Amino acid sequence: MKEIIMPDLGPMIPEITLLCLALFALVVDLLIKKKEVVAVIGIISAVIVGYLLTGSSGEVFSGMFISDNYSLFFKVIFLLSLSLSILLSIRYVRIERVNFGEYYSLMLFSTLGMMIMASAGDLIVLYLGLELMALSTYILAGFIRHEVRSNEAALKYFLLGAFASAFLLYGISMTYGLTGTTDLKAIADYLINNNIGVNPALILSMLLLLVAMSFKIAAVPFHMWAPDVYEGAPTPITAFMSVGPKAAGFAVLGRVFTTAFSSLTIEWTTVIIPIAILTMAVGNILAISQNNIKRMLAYSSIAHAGYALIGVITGNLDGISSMMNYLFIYAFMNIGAFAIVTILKSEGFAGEEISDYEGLAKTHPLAAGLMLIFMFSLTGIPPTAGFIGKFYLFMSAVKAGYTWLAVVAVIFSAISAYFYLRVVMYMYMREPKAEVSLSTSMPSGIAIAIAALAVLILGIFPSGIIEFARMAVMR
Amino acid sequence: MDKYVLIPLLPLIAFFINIIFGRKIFREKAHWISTLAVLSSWVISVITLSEVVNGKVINRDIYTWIISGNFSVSVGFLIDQLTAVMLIVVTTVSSLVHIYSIGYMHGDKGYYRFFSYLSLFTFSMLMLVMANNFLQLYFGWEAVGLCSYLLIGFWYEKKSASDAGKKAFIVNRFGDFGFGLGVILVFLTFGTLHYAPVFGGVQGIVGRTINILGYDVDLITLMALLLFCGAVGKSAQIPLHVWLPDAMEGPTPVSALIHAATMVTAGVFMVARCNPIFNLSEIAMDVVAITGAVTALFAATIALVQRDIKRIIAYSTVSQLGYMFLACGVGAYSAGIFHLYTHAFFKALLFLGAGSVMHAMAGELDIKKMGGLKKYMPVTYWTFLLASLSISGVPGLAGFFSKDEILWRTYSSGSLGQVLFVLGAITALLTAFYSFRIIYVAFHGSFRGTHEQEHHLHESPKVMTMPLVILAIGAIASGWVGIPPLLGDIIGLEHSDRFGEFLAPVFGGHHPSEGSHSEEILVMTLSIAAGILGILISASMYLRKTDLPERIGQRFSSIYKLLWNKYYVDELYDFIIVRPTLWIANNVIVGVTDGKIIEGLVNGVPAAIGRFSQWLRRVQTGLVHQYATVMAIGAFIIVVIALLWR
Amino acid sequence: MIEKLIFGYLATAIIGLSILVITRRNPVHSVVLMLILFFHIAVLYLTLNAEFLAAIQIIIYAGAVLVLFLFVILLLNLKEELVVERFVGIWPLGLSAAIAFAIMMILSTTSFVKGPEGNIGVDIIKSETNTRVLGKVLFTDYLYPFEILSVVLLVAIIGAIVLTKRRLKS
Amino acid sequence: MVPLNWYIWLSGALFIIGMAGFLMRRNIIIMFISIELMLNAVNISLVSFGNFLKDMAGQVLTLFVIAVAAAEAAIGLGIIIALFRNKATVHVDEMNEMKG
Amino acid sequence: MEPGYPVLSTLIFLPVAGAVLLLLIKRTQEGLLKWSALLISVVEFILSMPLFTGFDKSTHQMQFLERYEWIPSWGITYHIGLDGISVLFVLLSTLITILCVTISWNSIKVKVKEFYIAILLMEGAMIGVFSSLDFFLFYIFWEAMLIPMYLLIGVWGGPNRVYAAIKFFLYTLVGSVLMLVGIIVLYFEAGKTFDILEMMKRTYPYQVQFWLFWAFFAAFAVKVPMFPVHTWLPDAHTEAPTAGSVILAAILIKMGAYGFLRFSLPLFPDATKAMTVPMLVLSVIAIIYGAIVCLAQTDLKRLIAYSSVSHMGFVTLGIFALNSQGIEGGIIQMINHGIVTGALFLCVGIIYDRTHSRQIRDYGGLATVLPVYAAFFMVFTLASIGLPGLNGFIGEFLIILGGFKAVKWAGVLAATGIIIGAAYMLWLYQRVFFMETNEKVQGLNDMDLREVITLMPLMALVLWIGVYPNTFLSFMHASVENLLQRLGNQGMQPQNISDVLGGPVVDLARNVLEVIR
Repeated sequence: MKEIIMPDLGPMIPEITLLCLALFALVVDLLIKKKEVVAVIGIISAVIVGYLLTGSSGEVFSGMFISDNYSLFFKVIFLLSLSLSILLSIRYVRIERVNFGEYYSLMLFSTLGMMIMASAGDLIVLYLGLELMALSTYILAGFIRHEVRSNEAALKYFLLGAFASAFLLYGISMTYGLTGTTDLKAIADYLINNNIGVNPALILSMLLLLVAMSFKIAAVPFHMWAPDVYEGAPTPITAFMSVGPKAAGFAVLGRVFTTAFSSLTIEWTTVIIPIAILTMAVGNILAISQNNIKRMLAYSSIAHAGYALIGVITGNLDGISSMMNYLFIYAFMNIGAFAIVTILKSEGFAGEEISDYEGLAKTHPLAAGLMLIFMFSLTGIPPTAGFIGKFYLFMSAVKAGYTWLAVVAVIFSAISAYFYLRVVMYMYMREPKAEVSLSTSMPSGIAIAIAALAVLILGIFPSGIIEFARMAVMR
Repeated sequence: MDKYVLIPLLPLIAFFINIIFGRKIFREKAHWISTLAVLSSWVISVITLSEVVNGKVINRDIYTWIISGNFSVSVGFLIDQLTAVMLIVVTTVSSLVHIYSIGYMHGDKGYYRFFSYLSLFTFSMLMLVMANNFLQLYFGWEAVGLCSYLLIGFWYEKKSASDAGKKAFIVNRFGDFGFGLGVILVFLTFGTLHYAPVFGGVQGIVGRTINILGYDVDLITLMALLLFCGAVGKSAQIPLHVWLPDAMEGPTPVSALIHAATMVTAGVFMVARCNPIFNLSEIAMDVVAITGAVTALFAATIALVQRDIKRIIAYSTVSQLGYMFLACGVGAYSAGIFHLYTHAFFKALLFLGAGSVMHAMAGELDIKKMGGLKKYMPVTYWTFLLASLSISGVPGLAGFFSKDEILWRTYSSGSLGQVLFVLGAITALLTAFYSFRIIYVAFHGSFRGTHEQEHHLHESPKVMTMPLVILAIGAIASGWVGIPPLLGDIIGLEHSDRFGEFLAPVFGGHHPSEGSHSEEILVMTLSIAAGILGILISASMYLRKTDLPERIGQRFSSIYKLLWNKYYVDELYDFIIVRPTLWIANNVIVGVTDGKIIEGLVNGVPAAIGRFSQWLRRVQTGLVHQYATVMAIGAFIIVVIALLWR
Repeated sequence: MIEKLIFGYLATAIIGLSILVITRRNPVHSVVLMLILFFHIAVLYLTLNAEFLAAIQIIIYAGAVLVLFLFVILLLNLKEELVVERFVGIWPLGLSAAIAFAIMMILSTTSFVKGPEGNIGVDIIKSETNTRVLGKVLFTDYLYPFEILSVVLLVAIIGAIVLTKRRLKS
Repeated sequence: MVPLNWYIWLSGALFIIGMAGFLMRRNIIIMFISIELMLNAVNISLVSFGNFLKDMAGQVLTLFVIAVAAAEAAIGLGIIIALFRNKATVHVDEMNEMKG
Repeated sequence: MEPGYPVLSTLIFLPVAGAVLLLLIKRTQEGLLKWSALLISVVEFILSMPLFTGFDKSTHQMQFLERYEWIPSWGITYHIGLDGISVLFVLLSTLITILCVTISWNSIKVKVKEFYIAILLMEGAMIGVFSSLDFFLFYIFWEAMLIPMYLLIGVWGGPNRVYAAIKFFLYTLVGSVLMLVGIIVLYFEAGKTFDILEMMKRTYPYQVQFWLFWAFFAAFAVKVPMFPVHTWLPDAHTEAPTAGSVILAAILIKMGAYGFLRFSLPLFPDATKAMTVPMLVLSVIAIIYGAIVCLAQTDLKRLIAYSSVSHMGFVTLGIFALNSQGIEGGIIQMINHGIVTGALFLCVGIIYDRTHSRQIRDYGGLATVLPVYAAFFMVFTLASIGLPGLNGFIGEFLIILGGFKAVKWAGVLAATGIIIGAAYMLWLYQRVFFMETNEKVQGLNDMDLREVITLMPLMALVLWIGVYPNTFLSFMHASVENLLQRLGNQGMQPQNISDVLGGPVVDLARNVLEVIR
């Protein structure tokens, strides 16, 4: 009988805490009528976990769980998106009459899944984290059960997600067969030592993993679920989904491809380059003709995944850190934009058409002004944070010799100005058609304020976040 | 600061005061400040003249205007003999016109404006003649153009007036285009724009060439011709003469001052000023002479048939300016300037006389509708007659001396000169003819206008006739400073051609005419004969056989029409410049290049992206199977790419 | 040789059954065929020294998942299914995608190279039984994923409840 | 001894069949079943790899896959039921309210 | 000489702080909003005076320097300073802003608060652009300016404002983003620094220079705007509110030419010299093309907008003449154009407030109805057509001189622009102010005191620069000489016709081939 040594769980404390708090939230939900309490627990959880993150680093379970700066950075993004989304939800779920406590605990579970993904040092853990995240999000997407669009969103997300995870599994299984292990570092070691880089089976399995991750980050051509799901899902969940799972996908992409498959860098960059270009192209071009703002933002988030992929393409640490920096900034501006979409929703008024924004600057100047900031940030116009994000990406692209790719990206980002400005144009340059009442609340106000301030402050003083992102990739 | 600065400065101050306060404060008294300013300038000019006569030449920089790299140019004054003459001409005529205008413009609602413009003009013209460098000359050049523009279009409500002003400015710009390039060429050649070093150094560049469009062109010739472009524009020579007749839309005092006596002679002044450059280029000199002679004849022929009193005088001006250029072109600069000087008096007189007539006729210009004015306005008649005699070259009057000198100097300048002399003589005949045509048609015979007009006829007030009288004195006597030595000997004058001698330092020494006395007498006789003959023909046609002009007109109707329509030059320009430019602007640029090509691209690319976007939307069918299929195909393709790439 | 025959039978049955599963008009038939298919896969697992998994395959898939499917099918009342079109309009495209994928997989897996061998050979499994070995590994090396799995299942429970059970608040 | 590649091809074949089913069938239940087929294909390969590599990880992973598949089934069927309440259809191609 | 406070930072951030202040004022208190905006802009102008008085004209070194660490990991600093090329633009910006505030006093009736906030933010960004000595900082300001300008055009503009605003934004953005990539490439070429002064200490391989020159060209040419990327300008100018047009004309489009001077010339001297002929060709086309197209315009603002294309053609011509007359002429012409075209737009704004028409045919005989206005307009018209004694002449003359010196045909062709310039401006003036009084303008009030005060400073500058330009030219001598030294020679040698006709195309083709190879 082998002696079983209890591993040191220190680095995992944030995850364990989050799990406990999620369970606690579930229990509280049973006992308390006022579901806002659950929301508060959710936010407190995010704060506590965020606090706990600072002290945690190390590997547990023989490298299956890796808590390093890299994962830490992503976990901060997850927790940010979690807490901001919860803040947005409080009023929204009441309006949609789905004010259940499970909503918040599912968000916590989903975040837990993301954190597990970001820390995964093993393909099995990765798969399970991904499923945990995905299953929670499927439910959340379909949370408004009486709304057929929500059901449809959930169904589409679910079917395609399951399809994609089949690809993932097949890739994992092939990788396992080829390398005899599922541990990322072991895979890397094996590949480097045995020099089987050009084996078609290996490339197949690697690319099947890429397919699954591309699905999560909604990269073309695996993006098609995103607009439909984003449109149908409850808006705060859309905000959550457009940031959290996407960032988790990138976290995994960054770790798996730069660790396990680092010997195949040329092969996977060859593939990701067209994916990135297509993603930018399709996202930006399709966003132009959208009339539903959620759908427009969905395409925009597709396009942003394309930009972020540039960081991955460079294949070096600088690139990865620029990608992370971008996602961090993207989290704020995208959730900020969705936040405005959320507060435009009120009983009996969807507020999802871009035309609903007509004259918003006249009726609600503050909301319009904030939306303006988010739109310009998404376009990448200084002095907003979006510019810093793009700038860093382009810098790392140029540094890695992909100047032409940077040119392509800037041209698409110029195209993107068209549809972002369209929103601004509706708000500022049209007369209000109908009286739009905002369903503002303190929590959503806080969320928007945080997002807006972050967008501006990170735009003007980006030093801290850049340093953070650089530190995160130091190994 | 010395007193010379005050010469231009006083009118400038008057301009500012009048333009700012005139409308609200001075109103009907706006003339005071302007007239006083110009009279003061006149006084200082006279003092200056006396100084210059005593041999003082002033060349002084006031301040540095523009510095850029090695380019540096000042505002400064060069007061030499030539300038002194011009100062007197300008301030004298200007003063008289100011005084005349007090009566003529009385009651006009733009009274203050008129006087401020006059002051501005006086300032500009003085700056022009006093300049000691090319750029300041250019400044004055353009500034007088501006005043001309403002004053021609003074009655801006009339479309024809505002059209004429605009036309004057733009046509002048064509000349200035060349002039400006000439100035630049001067700078690039000499590294300075000051007269003294340029004229001093011009000998050093003889024979240098410059490459233009692959041809080597003589530098001096090019420079001279470019400068002459400006003169052609300003002095209304062919082919840029078209603006001057139209400029008669302006108030008549303006025509007298600007379009007869001073501004239009700026071209002559400039050519004379630049004589060191012109002298070194045969070609340029010939061009100047030919342009002058041809213009003289050309304009005179048009003047034969015109009926608008001011237009006739305007064409006469063009013609006389041609004489001046002819003189310059044959190297007789002092003769040119002499004619400029005498012409200022008699031509200003003619215009002011015409103005007086218009004043009486309530703005009527058609001489066919006048007649017999002699008895209604005697002062006007007699002064007008004197001016006409003077311009016709009747011996003893100012015009005779200057014109005779030009003709003689032309004749004696060589074979080309003899050809040009013939043109000049014919012009002299024609000049006398059309000048007296006005006298006979307008002042003799019986009145042909309406009854109302007849009732209204009166002699002009003193303030208007007084300048006429003064100018008439000038028209008679101003020539006496330049009596040809030939005649001087006869009447026993020691310094006969004092004018030429006075200007000699400027024009590189006094060149007494070459050629024999007998030839000179012949030329003089011819010129007198031409003048007398012209008067006689005119008299016979318009006093005795009054139906003859009609008959001739019918007999040679095509020629008559050609002349009546001024050789269709305006129409020609309209056809080859104005219309094509507007056509290009409207149809090519707005219609095609900007409208279709550039904007087509600018709007087309986004529109294409938009259409592509709409098309691409249809791919997103909302169908899960399709999404999954795309995923599968995508996965297939990326694997294929990765496998085949190696 | 006998192994190959058994494999041959199993493979033929699995492929044949699976094609039948996806082509049957009646979903109930599909599910039943699927059940048979699962049994065959379980047998295949047995040939691969995975007795525990074979059992799990039956218990979970056949016992739980397929029952759930059947339950849902019956709940949804699928009579119309027997008359309407089985395939989507773009099925040829889907089929070609699948075929292309198949060709690609065949081509790329021909060069498959087995990874390094581990130390838990057939002999160990035979001596310790599959279940024990699996259990040991599962609860030592794979404890962490196992715990995650428990959360996944919890989420599934919550999800199923949230999505189906509770009535709306008024 | 059966060669490893046979298992791989079997697994691949099953994966492709499952994929074809998913891409072709309108019925949501069958699509769901197709996904299960794909997962089973993966399981076959995992188990065979485990066997050939003398490693338990393959089997462990299979176990996880089966469990997750069950969880997916629960959620998936829950979604189907929730949808069916609002829109009585099981044909996925009729669910295209959101598109473009 | 330098004042004891960080004058440039104050100038950049005072308007921004002012905008924040306005944010706090209730939107109903329009009077307070306007007066605060005016006060801020006037204080700003007063605070900018030390730049005028304290500038050391004897050196080309940057002055009023400030330098703080900003993003150390990218080597980005907050580095600002002025030299003789940029100082005048800062002063012009502070002046123009005041005028924009006063001219909008009564004409802006909706979203007053946002309007003045936008104007003030514009001002801060404009000054930032001209004083940045760090490329990153420069780009931030450069792009940040687009936001308020987009709103100015789109919110308070004319009937077709939305189209114009988007066109403006996208046009300039497309150009700018290419420059962004260029900046990044330059960053690595220069050894990881964004500091412009550091960058200028190096020389770059020709191929790098070549591509970067075109990348920067994309941004600057659009902004100038050079032919053929000028078509945003008529729309933007026409549709923008008066203040917007004024800022656009006076400051914003100067940034393109400023960019050439500040970056393209000193950083890529070899590429600049190689590209001179194409640049001159484009400039000459802009001059003549822009002038001719004015003849076809029926809209007041559109005409003036197209005239800007022509005038800015002079500026680029001067700059690419690469000699001191050309460049100094270019700079002074930029200032002049800012003053004159700014003033013309102010004038159009004044009349537009009364008639709400921009169509030329709706006017006529204004000189009778509004004599004071007519006088102002006349002076600015004359300045625009380059009458000596007014400011336009100084610039145009120096540019033509410089152009002629560099390449004869360029000077000659540019001079033709002056003829057409006189034609369209005088024709415009005739149609608007002369002839019979149009009944639509009958009985309008002449300019009031506020409007007169708005125009007076520009009028004074028109005369000042026309009569004594050395006040302004003297600022730039040292810097321009230094720039020319950096370019390595005193301008181009005269070229003959074969170079001219085939030259640009052949040069371009040759370079492209070379670079590709």
